[in-house]
Parts: sequence; structure tokens; C-alpha cells
Amino acid sequence: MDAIRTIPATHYLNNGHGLASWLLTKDHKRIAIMYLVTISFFFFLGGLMAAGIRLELATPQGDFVAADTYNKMFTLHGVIMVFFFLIPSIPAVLGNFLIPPMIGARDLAFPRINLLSYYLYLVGGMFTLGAMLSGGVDTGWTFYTPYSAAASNTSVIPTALGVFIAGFSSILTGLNFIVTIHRMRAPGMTWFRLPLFVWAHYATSLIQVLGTPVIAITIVMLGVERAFGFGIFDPARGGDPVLFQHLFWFYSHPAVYIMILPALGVMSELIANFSKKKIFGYSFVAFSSLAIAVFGFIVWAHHMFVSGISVYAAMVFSFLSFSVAIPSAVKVFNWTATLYKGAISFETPMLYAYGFMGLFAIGGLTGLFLATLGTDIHMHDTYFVVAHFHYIMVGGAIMGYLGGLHFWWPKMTGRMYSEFLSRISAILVFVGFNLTFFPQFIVGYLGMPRRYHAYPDEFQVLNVLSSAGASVLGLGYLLPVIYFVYSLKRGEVAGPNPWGASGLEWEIPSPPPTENFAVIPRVTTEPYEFTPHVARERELV
Amino acid sequence: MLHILGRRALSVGRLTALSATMQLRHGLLAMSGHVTSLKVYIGIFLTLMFLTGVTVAVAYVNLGQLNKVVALGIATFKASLVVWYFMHVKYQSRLTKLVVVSGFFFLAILLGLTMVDYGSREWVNPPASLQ
Amino acid sequence: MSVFGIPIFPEQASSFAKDVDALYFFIVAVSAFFALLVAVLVVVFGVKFRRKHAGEVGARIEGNLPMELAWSVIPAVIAMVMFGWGASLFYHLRRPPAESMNIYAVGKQWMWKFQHLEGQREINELHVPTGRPIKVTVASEDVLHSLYFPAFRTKIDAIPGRYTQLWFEATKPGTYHMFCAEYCGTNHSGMIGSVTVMEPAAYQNWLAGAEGGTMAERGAALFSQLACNTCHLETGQGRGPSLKDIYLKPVELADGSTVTADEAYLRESILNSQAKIVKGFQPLMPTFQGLISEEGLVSLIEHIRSLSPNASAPGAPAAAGAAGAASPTGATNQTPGTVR
Amino acid sequence: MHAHAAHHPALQHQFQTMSQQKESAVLGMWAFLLTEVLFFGGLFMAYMLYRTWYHDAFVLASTSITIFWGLLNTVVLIGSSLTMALAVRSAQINQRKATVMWLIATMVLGTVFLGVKVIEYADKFEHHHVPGPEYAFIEPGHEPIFELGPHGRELLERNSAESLNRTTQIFFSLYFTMTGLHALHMIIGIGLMCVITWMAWKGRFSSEYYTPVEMSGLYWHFVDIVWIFLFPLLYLIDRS
Repeated sequence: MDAIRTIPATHYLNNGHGLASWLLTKDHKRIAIMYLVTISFFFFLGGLMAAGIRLELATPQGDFVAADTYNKMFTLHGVIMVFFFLIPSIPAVLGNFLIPPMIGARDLAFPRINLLSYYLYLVGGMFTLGAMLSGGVDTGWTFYTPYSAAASNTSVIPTALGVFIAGFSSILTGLNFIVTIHRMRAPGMTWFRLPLFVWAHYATSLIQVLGTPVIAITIVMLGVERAFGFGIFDPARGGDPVLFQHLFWFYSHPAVYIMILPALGVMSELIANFSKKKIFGYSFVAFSSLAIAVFGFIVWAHHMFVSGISVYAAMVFSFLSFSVAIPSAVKVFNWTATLYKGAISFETPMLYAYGFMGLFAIGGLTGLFLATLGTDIHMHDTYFVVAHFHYIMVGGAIMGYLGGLHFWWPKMTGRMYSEFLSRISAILVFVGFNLTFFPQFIVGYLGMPRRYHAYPDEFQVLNVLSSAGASVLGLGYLLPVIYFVYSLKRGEVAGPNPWGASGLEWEIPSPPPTENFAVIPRVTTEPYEFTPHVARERELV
Repeated sequence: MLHILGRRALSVGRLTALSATMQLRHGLLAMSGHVTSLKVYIGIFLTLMFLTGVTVAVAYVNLGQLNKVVALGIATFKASLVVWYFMHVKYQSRLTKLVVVSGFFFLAILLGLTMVDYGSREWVNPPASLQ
Repeated sequence: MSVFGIPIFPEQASSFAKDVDALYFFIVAVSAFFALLVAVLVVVFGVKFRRKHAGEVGARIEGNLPMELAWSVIPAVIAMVMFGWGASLFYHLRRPPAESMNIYAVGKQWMWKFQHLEGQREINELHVPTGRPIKVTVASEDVLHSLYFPAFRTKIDAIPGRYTQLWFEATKPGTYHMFCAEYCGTNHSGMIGSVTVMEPAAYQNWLAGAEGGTMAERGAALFSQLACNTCHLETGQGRGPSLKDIYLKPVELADGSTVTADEAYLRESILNSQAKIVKGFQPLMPTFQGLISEEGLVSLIEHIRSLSPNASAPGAPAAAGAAGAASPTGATNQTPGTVR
Repeated sequence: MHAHAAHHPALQHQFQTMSQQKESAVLGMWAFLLTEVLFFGGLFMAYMLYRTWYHDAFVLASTSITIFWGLLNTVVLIGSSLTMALAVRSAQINQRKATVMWLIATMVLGTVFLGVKVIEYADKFEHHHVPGPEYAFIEPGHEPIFELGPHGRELLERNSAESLNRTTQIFFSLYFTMTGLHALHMIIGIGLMCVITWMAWKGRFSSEYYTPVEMSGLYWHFVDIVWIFLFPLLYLIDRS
């Protein structure tokens, strides 16, 4: 068995040397690696802001940093984490790397556009970093008018421009995926033979293509209002600030699904592969991704129940919001059913998958409180909301991202990381996460509003718990950097398929050659076919 | 949706076969594309010019609320002509047609659902029928 | 409510706090049931179906349509229960009873200013009696704010350029938090205040300490100070329409449409006087946009309201229409003014 | 590579056949145009809301715009759509010189359109119809500088100059944002076409491979469609 565990002589990593061979590459795998490095940088930057926030909130007085600094920290935390980490994370890294090999293609349909979208992302990030260095921005990641258009005297326009540019990166990535999935599938790779990861990315791409332009134009309107004194949202000129919120959330609610849908796709892969079993109700899971993407567009005003929208509109949107709950629930139930009579093993990616199931379930269920009108009036803009969306985005999206990264790391690098350390890290992340965010549900229902620099004394104990949890969580996130980097040189050689997983990407060498497939494969089987001789177990340390 | 899901679960085989046919079709479809005759192009151009004239003329006639309906109706018809002939959608795959339609579908969601809010803002008291 | 001295549940100090909490606990129960169900199954399967030896694979199970339908339909039904319950509660929360007592709130960076009809003015503090529904009309002088009373389980955004409102009936004397829940700039968290709920008698005593007359009196003073009284004669013979007994009455406009003279209409007519011209009058009134503060504005409105002694207190969310879309009659009017 | 596919020099490595490559490009372009629809959609949303709210102001502001220039530009732009379509057609049937000629004609018409836009913008700057600190739609007590429509007088009398100045500003904010973004799209389109024309001149296209011409055509027609809507919405509100 050791015979097959070798690193091929040429692969995408050593095919071309020097900086230019990376910076000008059109290889989707190299672009994915560049994204990986860049988004990791933004993740730790955003994490640094989070650390500052939790440090400040350890005491009720607001004595660690000034109010302005605090406001800038949570704004940058939000902007960076949402637009420069979560939205690109799984699609741009894992999706970019895996979609072509998963469907049996040599590359994405538009490799040059893929590179362009990386640079748009980078330029957008630079604008935002520039805004941060030139004094920061304090509007909150939501940029609500009229504060952002008229009152704030910080670098709103550079930041918004950064988001605008990064938005086009997101659009082009989505566009590339849509075309690739439609037009580049290998012979025999029918829609219902696609891995669910690909379905999830297809649904995500639809949102990126349809939703992102709306926030782009909203930013343009905000920009001309702020820069030239045009009146569009400004109440002083007869504009309606609530219109901004409608347009903003038309994108930003579906954007939540840009962050979570790919993670749901990763989950399906992990659960199938670590229980060595076909996903229960494949087509339900596949269509639920599409349903989430489409329904995601008709629920946005549930962010606005106390924003002064009409009573009747609130009812319509509350009703529609529940429609998204159903396909999400279907997915969780189907994964659970997949485990039944599986052959389950608990390597690190599966630990993340288990963690994800718990956290995503809590995150999703707490969403019910916010879709329900009677309770949302009380909970809106409190820490309950903060806890809820962190359960979805950190508990869901980042757990999915890390789980996926651990699963496909051997494919990307050809080497294994330390199973021991990675398990420790997965456990730390799970425990730290719950310690950080569960108390926020309680403090939220007590009434602590979000974006508060100082708060009443009686909320302190829960906030201290949360801050303590954040330090555990931070540790959990730092560990992978160490063992991943270490594995690059010293890691055990993985071989093409260390997990005995199914899927075309596991049939090519690790790391794959630049062209992925020497001969385009012909697909004849359903996805997630595990037969005893295919399932090669890697002995664990 | 559920209906479709149900059928799908019942007949995996049939739909798989269907997708295979679609694969096949995509290989054959639309190689060098349809060459539209000059006559059609000129005809469409003249129609567009004529409709532009109509839309300006109608603006000078008082039709009340109908004015904007007519103006937008003509604009939509003109746009459809451009999409259908100049942009060759007539000769494109069903997928392309679906893409075109979905653009306007999602635009309708944006405009329609936002106007649900603005349209009911002044319903200070619920309409008599609801009371 | 607290455990080991750590508060874990907010006080219930309004008439509908219990209702909100009941719905909350219902959703908690549903969520806990499903979360535990999934957690237990996942753990049990994880233990029971652990891979025994390398090369073992799971059983071949494609799916099961009745099960899929069951776990799509059952959650859908439960969700509809939540929606219906939540929506009816929301409807109650958003519609002040007709006999509500009025209080005006103005949010500005970074404080809440309240005015009672009897003349009391407060900053970041609010005194209210128990046992009476209280309607708070909320305005903003600059950016978005949100008036939030956790103990009453209600909040509403303050939006520049229009009025919004919330109501509650306090049930339990005591002092509770009042927050700004919508981010509004540097000292957002400095907009923490308190609401003091008092027995009605104590509240009357407290009101007696008012200085400078009632709100309506202040409004009347402003009315003559701004020379409104030179045109708006009570006889109706002045250059402007009489304001007597107009509150909540229909007003016929120059373009033939009709509006109700509620707070939103009065506000608009003061700030942006030519937006809706009353039938039979010339558009002569100056615009008071920028010349009058939100607080002065609510005093003026209160004064006008006091000229209509027979009008009942508004029972409907009048303010909701302040920045509304075209009026149902299809009128072609300018909408609302704003203060800057 | 598949053996049966004639290896066209323009076939990129990730594709198996020319038809796959072309189908991908078409789908990609349409997906991009989908994005554009929603991009302008946000502006149409704002327009729709404020037109309902501020009907009088929108009517007056629209009457202040000269129909002639808008009409001229509509004719020019639809004409350019025709020449663009003919350029694609020429490329399809291997007429290199005709392709170049029609492309140049399209660019010329596009430039004419932008020139007219410059005239219109300059006019608005001169009359302080550009939103911002200098903005003044109507000087209080003065006659408007533009010709009033049939109901103009009535609208003017039932609204004060101050309120009109406030609310027409929203119209002009949307006018400039919409036409400005549209013009930006045209500039990008003309830039794109310069490259395509050069490629066509060099003989890069044939009936086998003319995808870039077709793609820029799709883009150009889309820009035309946006204008087909902008023209009645901005220029033709209630002239009766």
C-alpha cells in the first residue's frame, strides 16, 4: 500500500517556479492557494479586531479603548470577516481548487477571469486596509444611512469602494462556477452524479451573480450621496433611509447563504465519506441547496421589523422567512439519516462535521426566534442576534471551511498533518466557540444591545465568560497554522486517496498535475459509491 | 417543489437519462450560430424607430395612469425585440432563455417585495375588509 | 431572574411581556426538542455504527420518500404555528389602544429627550405610571436610533424625517433599562437611560413638579412666537385654515384628495407647508424646515391637538404614514418634511 | 485533446471543442448581463419609489429636460445596435472588412451619443440642475428657466419653490447616477470595441471563431436596452 503513497515528480506546485509563475498563473489550483494565503491573512486581521472587542467587553466601563476606536474595531471586524473572509472562503479556496477535478475538467471555464477575480479581491482588500490605516471607519459593516452618508467623518468611501470591488470578484467567481458546472462536466457526469459540494456551489454562485450587483449599486448611491451631495437616501432631501436598508438586505441576507451554502456542501462530502455511505436522499439535499438560494431572496426584510416598515410588510416577510427554515432542516435530517448504518470513523474532518451539525442546528433554530415577529421586536439588535449569526457563520461556515480544509489538505499539498494536534484543535474550536457565543444568547434576551462599548454592570459575568471563551477559540484557530505549515515539509506523504473517499478528485495524484486529468475521465457511477475494495483505510497514529 | 422532488426520488433513472441527453445536445448545439438575414435586422431597426416615435407621441397624450403603463410597455417590447433578434436569443439554447427570464424574475422580486412595504405604509388602519 | 447572582432572564414589567415570553418559551421548547433529537441521534449513530475495520462500508440506503416528506411537512406546520402566534402578538404590540396616554421622545446624538403632555421634560430618563397604556411617539434629530425597553419587550427605530411609535402598559413599579438599540455613532452606548415605573398617585406627584407649563402651553407660546396665530385664526377667516377641531379629522386638499390631520400630516404641513395645501387656501405659509427643533415641533402639534378637545387620542399608528408611499387615493402630493 | 476535434488555434486548453468554448462564452456573457440587470435594478427601485412619492417634482423635472436630445440619442443608440448586429453578422460570414467597418460605425455612433450627453450635462451644470450645494431648480419668485408643460403652471402653484428644490433634487440625483453609469458602460463598450476592431482588422475572426465580436455585441445591445428604458422614464414623464 505504501507504494502508491508517493508525491508525483511534477505537479501543480512545482510546475513553474518564481513569483511570476504564481502571480500570473491561470491554474485554478494555484489561484486557490493564493486565495488561501490572502484570506488567512484577513481572517487573522479580523480575528485581531474580535480579540480587541472581547477584551473591551470584559469590563462594563469601556476602559480598554475609546468609544471611537471600539466602533472602528467592530466595523472592521464585520467588514473584513464578511466581505474578505467568509464570502470568499469556501468558494474561492475549496471551490476553486475542487470544482474542476470534481466534475472532470481541466480548469474552470474562464481561467483568466478567475485570476482577475483574485486581483479584484486583493485590490478591494487593499482599499479596505488603506481605509483602516487612514483612520478607520465607524459605520458598522451595514453602512446604514444617514449615518454613513452624512454623519460619520471617517473613511466611509474607501471602505465602501473596497467592498464594491471585492463584490465584483465575488460576481466573477460565481459566474465562472455557473458556466463551468453547466459546460465543463466530463462525459457521463450528469447533474445527478455531481457531488453535493458542486450543487451547493452552483446554488451559491446564483446568489453571487444575482445579489451582489444590488449591493454594488447601493454602494454607488451611497457614494454619490456622500461624495457629491446627491440626495437619494438622505431624509433631509426627502429621501428614505429605509430604502437603503431594503437594498442592502436584498443582497446581504442572501449573502448569508453565500457563506453557509458552500459549508453545507462540504458537510455532505464529509459525512458521506466518513460514514462510507451514500447521502440519504441525495436529490432532496441537492434541491434544498437551490431552494435555499432562491428563497433566500424573498426574506430580506426580516432584518427590518423594527426599522419602520409597514406592519403588513413585516407579516409578509415573516411568513416568507419561515420558508427558508424548511430546506435547512431537511439537510440536517438527511445527514443524520446518512449516519444510520454507516461505517463511521472520527478523523479530524469528521470531528468538524459533528461540531458543525450541533452548531448549525443551534444557529438555525435560534433564527426562528428572529423570524417570529412577536419575539423579534424584543431581540432585534441585541446580543441574541449576534450570537445567532455567529453560530451560523463561525459555527457553520468556519467549521465547514476548516473541516473541508482538513479533508482536502492532503489533496492540495500531498501531505498529511498531525492527526493528534488537529483533533485537539477541532475540540478547542468547538468548546471555545460555545463558551464564547452561548452566553450571548442569554445576555441578548436580557436586553444587551449590540455594538455597545460600555454596558450595565449586571451583564458583566456573561460577558467575561464570552471573552474567556474567545481566548480558547483563538487558540483553536492558531493551532492549525502551526501544524499545517509544519506538514508542508515534514508531513507524511498522503497518496492520492488517504481517506478512501469517493469522487473524481481522489482519483488523480496528490498534489494534482496542472492539467488535473491526462485523459478526460468518463463517469459511469453514481456519487458516493463505496465498495469495500475502494475504501482504503489509512492507519491512524 | 416537493412534487418535483417526489418524482425525482421515484425515478432516478429517468432523470439521469434526461441529463445525459442534455449533455449530448450541448455538444451539437450552436456551433457557428445562426446567421440572421439583413432583411430581419433592417426590419427590426425600423420597428424600433417606429416605436420610439410612438412612445414620444404618446407622452403628449393624456392617458392618466395609463401613460406610464404604455411607456413601459413599449420599452419592454422594444427591449424584447433587441434581446430576441439582435442578441440572438431566439436561436439560443433554452438555458440562455432561462437566464434572460430569471434576470427579470429576480428584478421583479426586488421591486415587488420592496413595494409591498411602501404600498402598505399608509394603511394606518387595516382595510375594512380585514377588520 | 438570576442564578448564582447572574441575571439570566429579564424582568417582566409590561402587560405584554408575559405574552412575548410565552412565545419565546414555546420556540425554546421546539428548538430544544429538535436540537436534542439531532444531537442524540448523531451521537448514538456515531457510537453504534463506528467503523469496525478498515474497508468496511455503510449500508446501501438511497433515501426514503415518506420520511423526507414527513420531515419537510412537520417542521413546516410548526413554523406556521410560530408565524401565526408571532404575527398576532406583533399586531397587538404595534397598535396602541385608543385610550393611550401620549409621550413624545426625540433621539439625538447621544441622548433621549422626553416630553410629557403635562410639561415635564426629561433626558435619558422616563417616568411612567402603571396601569395605563402609554404611546410614545418617536422622532430623531439626526441619524437612526432605536428606543428600546427590555423590561417591556418592545422597541422601535427613531427615523429622521418621520414619526414612529411604540406603546406599552407598565405593570410593575421599579426602575428598568432604556437603551438605544440602533447604532448611531461614537457614543451609541452612552444612550443608556432608565425608565421609572411609578404607582399612578406617585406619578401625579411627580408630574406636579413640572415647570414652564404643559406641553400644549409651550406649544401655544411657540405658536404665537412664530406668528402662526396671525394667519391661523380660529374663525377660519384668516389667510390660513383654522386649526380648531381638525385633529384626526379629514382635510380636503387643493388637488381634491383628502388626508387625515394626524401627527404626520401636521408635522409635514409645518415643515414643508406647501406639500399638501388645504382646499380654498393659497400656498402662502413659509417653510419652517430647519427653523424649528423636533421638540418644538411636537409641542406645536400638541398645542394643535389641544384645540380639538373632542378628538379621541389616536388609536392607530398614525405615524406609520409619515413617509408613506402615494396615498391610497392616488394623490400626487409631496411627502414629508424633515428637520435638520 | 479529443482526436476528432480539429485543433483550432483559438481553442483554449481547458475546453474539448470549439462549440463547448463558444457555449461557455455565451452563457458566461448572459450571466454577466443578468448581473447588470440587477445592478441597474437597484436604481430603478429608487426611481420607482420616489416617482410615486414626489410625482409633481418628477413631472416638473422631467419637463425641464429637452426631449430632442434624448430622442436623438435614442435614434443614435438604436442605430448603433443595428450596426453592431451587422458587425457580428459580417464576422459570421467571413467578411473581414465589413466587420471592421461596422464596428467603426458603432463606435462613431457611440461617440456621438456621448457627445450629446456632454451637451446635456453642460446645460445642466450651467442651470444649476446638478445636485449639490449649488443646486437650484427654481429660484423663489422667479419664472422657471425651462418651458412648462401643460400642467406645469398648476404643479408650480401647488408646490413651493423650496419643496420643489428639495424633491427635484432626488430626480436629478437619480438622473445623473443612471445616465452617468449608462455612459460609463458605453465608454467601457467603446474601449472594448477598439480592441475587437483591431483584432478583426488583424483577421483573427472567421465563421469558425468570432466569439469576441459576438460577446461585445451582447454587451452593446444590453447597454442599448438600458437606454430604451431610461429614455421614457427620465424624459417622457407626462408631457400631456
